Amino acid sequence: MNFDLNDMQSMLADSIEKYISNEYDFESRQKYAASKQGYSTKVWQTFAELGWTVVPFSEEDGGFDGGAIDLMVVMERFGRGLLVEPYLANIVLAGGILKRLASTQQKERWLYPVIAGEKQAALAHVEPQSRYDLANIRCTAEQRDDGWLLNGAKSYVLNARNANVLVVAARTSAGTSSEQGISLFVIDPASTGIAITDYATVDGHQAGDISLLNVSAPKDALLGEPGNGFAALDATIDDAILAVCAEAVGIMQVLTDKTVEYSKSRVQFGVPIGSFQALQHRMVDMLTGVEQARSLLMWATMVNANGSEDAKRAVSSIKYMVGTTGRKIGEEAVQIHGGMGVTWELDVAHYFKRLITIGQIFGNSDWHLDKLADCGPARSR
Amino acid sequence: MNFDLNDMQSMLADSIEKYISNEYDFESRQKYAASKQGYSTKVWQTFAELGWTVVPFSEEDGGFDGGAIDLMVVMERFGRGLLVEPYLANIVLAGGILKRLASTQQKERWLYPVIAGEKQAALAHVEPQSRYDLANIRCTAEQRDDGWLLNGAKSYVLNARNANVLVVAARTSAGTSSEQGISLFVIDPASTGIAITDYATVDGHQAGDISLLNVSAPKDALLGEPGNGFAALDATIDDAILAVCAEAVGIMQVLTDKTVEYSKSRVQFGVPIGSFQALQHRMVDMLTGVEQARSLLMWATMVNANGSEDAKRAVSSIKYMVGTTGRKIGEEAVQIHGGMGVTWELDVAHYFKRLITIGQIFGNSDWHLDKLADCGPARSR
Amino acid sequence: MDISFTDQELAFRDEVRTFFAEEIPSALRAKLERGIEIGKQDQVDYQKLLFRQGYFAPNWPKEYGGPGWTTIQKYIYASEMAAAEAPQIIPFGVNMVGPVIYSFGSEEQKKRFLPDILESNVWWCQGYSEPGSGSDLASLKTRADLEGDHYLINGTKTWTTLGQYADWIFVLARTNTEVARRQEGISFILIDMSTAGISVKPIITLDGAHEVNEVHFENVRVPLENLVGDEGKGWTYGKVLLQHERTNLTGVAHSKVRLARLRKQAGEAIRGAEPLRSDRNFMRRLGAIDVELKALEITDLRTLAAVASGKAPGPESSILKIKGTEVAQMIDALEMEAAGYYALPYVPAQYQVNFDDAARIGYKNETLTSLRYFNNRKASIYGGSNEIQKNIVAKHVLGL
Amino acid sequence: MDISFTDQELAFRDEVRTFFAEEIPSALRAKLERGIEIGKQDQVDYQKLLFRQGYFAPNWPKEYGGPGWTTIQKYIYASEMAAAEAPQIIPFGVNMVGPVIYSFGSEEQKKRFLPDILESNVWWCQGYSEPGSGSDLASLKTRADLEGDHYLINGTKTWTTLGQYADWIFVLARTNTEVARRQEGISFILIDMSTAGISVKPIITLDGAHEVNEVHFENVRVPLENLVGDEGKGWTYGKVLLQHERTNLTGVAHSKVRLARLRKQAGEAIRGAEPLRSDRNFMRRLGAIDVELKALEITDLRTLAAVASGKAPGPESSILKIKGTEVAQMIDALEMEAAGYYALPYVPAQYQVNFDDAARIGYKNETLTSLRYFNNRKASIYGGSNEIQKNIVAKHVLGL
Repeated sequence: MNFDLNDMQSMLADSIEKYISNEYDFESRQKYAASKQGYSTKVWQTFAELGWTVVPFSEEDGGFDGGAIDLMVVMERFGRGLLVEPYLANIVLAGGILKRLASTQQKERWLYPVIAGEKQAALAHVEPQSRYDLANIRCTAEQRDDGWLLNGAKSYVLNARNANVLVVAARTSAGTSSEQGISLFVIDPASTGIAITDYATVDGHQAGDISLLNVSAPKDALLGEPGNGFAALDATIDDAILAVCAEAVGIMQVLTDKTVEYSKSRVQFGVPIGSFQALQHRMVDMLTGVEQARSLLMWATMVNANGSEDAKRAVSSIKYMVGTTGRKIGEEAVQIHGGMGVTWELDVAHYFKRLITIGQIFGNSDWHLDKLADCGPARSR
Repeated sequence: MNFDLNDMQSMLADSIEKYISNEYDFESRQKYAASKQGYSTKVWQTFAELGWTVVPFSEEDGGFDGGAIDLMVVMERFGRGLLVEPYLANIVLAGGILKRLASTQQKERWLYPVIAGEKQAALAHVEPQSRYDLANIRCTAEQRDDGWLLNGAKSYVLNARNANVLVVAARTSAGTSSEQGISLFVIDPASTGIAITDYATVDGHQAGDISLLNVSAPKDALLGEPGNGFAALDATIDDAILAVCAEAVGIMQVLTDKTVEYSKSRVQFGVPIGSFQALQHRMVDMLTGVEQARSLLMWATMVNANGSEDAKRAVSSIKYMVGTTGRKIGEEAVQIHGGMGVTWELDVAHYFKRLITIGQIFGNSDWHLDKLADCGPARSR
Repeated sequence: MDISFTDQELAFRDEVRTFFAEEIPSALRAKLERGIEIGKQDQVDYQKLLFRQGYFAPNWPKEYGGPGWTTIQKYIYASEMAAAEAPQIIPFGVNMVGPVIYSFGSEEQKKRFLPDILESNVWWCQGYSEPGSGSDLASLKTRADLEGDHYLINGTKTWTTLGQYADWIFVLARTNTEVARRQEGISFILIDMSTAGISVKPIITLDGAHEVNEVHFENVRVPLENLVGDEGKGWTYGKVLLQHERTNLTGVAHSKVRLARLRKQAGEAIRGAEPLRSDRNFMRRLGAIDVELKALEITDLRTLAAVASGKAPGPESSILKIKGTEVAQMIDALEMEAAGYYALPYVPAQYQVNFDDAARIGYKNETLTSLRYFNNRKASIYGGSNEIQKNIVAKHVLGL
Repeated sequence: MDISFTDQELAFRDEVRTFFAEEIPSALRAKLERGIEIGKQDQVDYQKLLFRQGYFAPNWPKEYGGPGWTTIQKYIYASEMAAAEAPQIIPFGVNMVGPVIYSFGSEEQKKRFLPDILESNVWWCQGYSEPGSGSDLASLKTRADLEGDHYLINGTKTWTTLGQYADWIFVLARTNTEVARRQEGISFILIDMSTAGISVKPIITLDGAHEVNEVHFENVRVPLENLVGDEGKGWTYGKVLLQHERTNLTGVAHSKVRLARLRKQAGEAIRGAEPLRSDRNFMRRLGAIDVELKALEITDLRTLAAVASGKAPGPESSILKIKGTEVAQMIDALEMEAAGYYALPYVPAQYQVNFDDAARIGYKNETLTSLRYFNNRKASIYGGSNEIQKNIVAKHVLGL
């Protein structure tokens, strides 16, 4: 039993930390977030060059067989640096579907350019009515002689603005909320019939709503077998939950550290506010929250990587904790920073917004606590 | 709009406060609680003499038309004094059923002696399997030529030990959990077939489990019409909830006051612990909790007295708050009293136990929050 | 014990209710419904409308133009305004500097300033907090040095709400630095914002809004006649002003409207989704907030009844501030959660005039929910943070 | 990163698990299952059984009779003991005074006291807290005045757990009152409980239990040879002792057993009632506690792994104590709520030997749930209250 990173993970962590510390300060982040694309192409190229984009892929796919823990290492550092680059959209979401379902040919055409940083990808699975239910998909794909005809609407498609590879979940059979009959397609967002309304998001990222009106796609747009796409979608979203939770833990750590530091320097009534016992105890609660969340993240990541029967429970556990403890830590960080904490100027506010956003996506705390209420007891340690 | 007591209520409050302060100190309370009966006959006689037992009854029943607010005044003072006398069992529970359903003859035989303090009464409505569901009644009453035959089991019958008037809820028709088919009977606990296992309760009160095996009761044991008893039972329990919540608010007030006082005198590290800011803020939260609970109690009592359509919502609201805020205040009081707070010797521990008990009876906070989730918005102010 | 209003009070309530239902111009109403930010002109026009109705200065004594309402009437008025979701009055003139001027100002100052405040001809802002002062207001550093017939003002004020619109500012500044207590030597001074040496710098809050500002004073010359009351007594006057700021702290009426709207919305199948009402967790949280809110409403009324019967509002009002902001922030979070993914798009343009409604993202104002949540984190910070309020209660109510 | 045990560790776990499954006498097991209080003789017999197995003093160095286990083995052992719901070891001898004696005592003291501790021949209790000292242990007032060849002890110790059974007590007492710091002049002294002048007064806790006592010393003569280590260094020794007390603070293994039992029980139709499992609120609260508990388990393991790799357990262990007691108290409350009305009867006789099981009130040990809830409020108070723990973390971890 050990909780240390292995050598490769340590190197990966160091290289990201160094990069952020040398090249990705808060001002750069704000500049990238405000840019037309919403991130820096140059930074993204560097990610690809440094090999960070291949982390969760198999050797076969050109990756280094990086497992769930490697991804956790990456995402936690991204959280600490508050990066806006579309790693989640490209690598975890679209990449997660493609690596699971795409044929060799499809991978060569769609996945590898994404990993190489040459193409930008997005996954469209949320729908206006679906809320957090992954199986609630109304978008349809009808089979035609020459391929597929897609119709429907998608919401909150991360990286929609930049995507030239669009992975779409659509229903090829069965009713609205069934896990059966869901298929995944990869299509060109420039296809006729696709309209994208893109927008910035409150956390400085970007996304878009997409409507598909009689969009034609060739036969080989289908990923995997028709009607059997749900398992891949579900597994991909579980990966994404663990990824954003790792990011969240990084953010919670930063918010706690910054709050403690601030409380030491901020003087009120002639003394640093960190000398007030009521605030001290609350900062201890923040620290406790971070440590608990980090522990649960490690467990959930390991359990998920092992394919344990506790995997689902683990994913919902950490997401619930990030949604509750995370929000609490974010709110406390802002509160203890006082007036400064609610200004755009201070990084704390932006860490807070990203943390709240993470709580809100892929199922909020209520959603996951409900899943936990249905779980049996944990089996494994 | 005013939140003051009227003259009669003020007099009532004063007389109870004076009585408790002169005659009912904590040592007496402990002595009464530990006695065979579990209360003081002498004290109970005084209650009757001073007219406190007639408060919630109509003039017709020998009362002074005291309304819900009068009862609130009484119960809050009883809470502050931590009284163990069986007012709830006699006057609110058994008395509540009898005043609603009994005929003049039945009242003369059963109710008036109870109000006069000559007889002791109990209401048996909880069953081993019923938890908080009032309609979940399996105890049966079969009609015979010469009366009724009762069979079943009852739990947590307050004052079972002393009762010589036993009001029993039983099913005369329909299924297990229906509101239809419930009837109320008044029977002599000395009847053949009745076995009572009585016990002290953790809060220093007393109750009992009762089994009824082929218990014969005369025709006039039935209160009101057969099968239509639920409404009276439900209304009586609502009254009881308001009564124990008033008691709880009195207790919360005492616990907060005592904690604040203790924190001023208890010295640690050379200063009173009340000078520690973390404790100060928590005691402010306690005070806030008491004020909020008192407000809600006033509202619930008034709304209930007016027969407003918000009555059910109001009852569940205050019970939920007593179950949550009340527990929090109790736990904080004990925690801030430190080691002393967990000793039998200190009154604080006994206030705490009564407060927790109140949270646990007639539906806990989960139960009532669920009822609130089903309610529409409040209509009245 | 009686929770109902008298017949006269009910009649008054109906009058106010009718006013807000019928007299708010439809253009303004439309903006409010779409969540569109109210500009300066809209606000001034609205306040003038209230003035014409005699509704603008409820707290002012009759002799200065107030309506002479009872405490209960003032409560009813504020509740109805919030329940109608009408804009709030900008308080800096009418509720803050106005009372200081009529209480402590000279006859000349009263004549000069009060009518324009009543008629919303002059927009006032507040020069109170300073960078670094936070909840420790007495640590203020802005100086007003006497130079002949004027003061020379140097320093910086911050969190100046809507200062970008202001014609005048009232400022607490040090006229004497050699004092025993920090609260001494502070004076209350009125300054024309167009005076040379004043610059206003926007502060953007985390939701991207421009509500507050930093105001810099560099050798700003202010005539001595703009001093209110006695030199060095500004702290005392300022406390009166703060007390006015602390009235109506709970925001109960507004929270009730929001919760009722959320409850209604939870019953609707928005975009064809299953109504949120079927999510019992959501409904239970809503129910739990409702309990706190109802209790707060009555706590507020109890304080009100005490004031109406002649008692001064004590430090207990700090409890109202704490609980009121806590409840409002719980509602913020619940609204955001109700919106799900639609809370996340950041499209401020949607809430500006002339935005094409067909292009709107989200149902109604869903994308405002997270912005409101973020913005309103300030509620537990400003006006004396909730921590400061707890200190006040601990000291002055509990005697700790 | 790897959460699993090695094969050797798993083999050790199986060995320990088998021991607890098979070797606990059935009479003792039956008492445990019925919630019957374990008396002195049961406890001594059980500890002797552990001793014979080599399981009694995991923390002791091999030279004094410890098993030489690794940190991980100690963790496994403690977890398995808790998971089997076996009685806990009474720590005052083996885990508290023992380490002080073998670390700081004379050779003669080691020979005289250690074997009897290992074999549970002598029952020790702790003379540490005093009335009024609370979390401020250094304020202790008990005096040990030098009189020729003995100390004269005067004072009162309190919260002396199971002192009613004790043969010996270890005491912190002042041997010098003229010191600069309150932590100086305190000595660590061993006292035979049968010495004249000692009286033990029960303290009954709010659940009616007699676990703790007040111990009075009136001119108690103690030979000088009973001083451990140097005079005046008792505070330092006492801190070592406290550190031992602070290991295994989370009680994770025990909490896991309880939560699993509660989950199982929630699926059963007890007394024909609808299973509690259908109450989603209950299941959600259970789920939420499970999340905290799982996180705590891993936090505990992370600390353990750090210790195993040679790092000293730092003030972070205060976090384990805080969170461990919070989680345990949440489970206490949930168990009580699961029992509904049946949590309320107070029938301590049910949990004494020879009670007629047919006359029992409540299913299994339901009526113990509220007593456990009440009793365990102490968990956040003793051993350094959670407030003190937070002070420690604030100072030593956060540097505040």
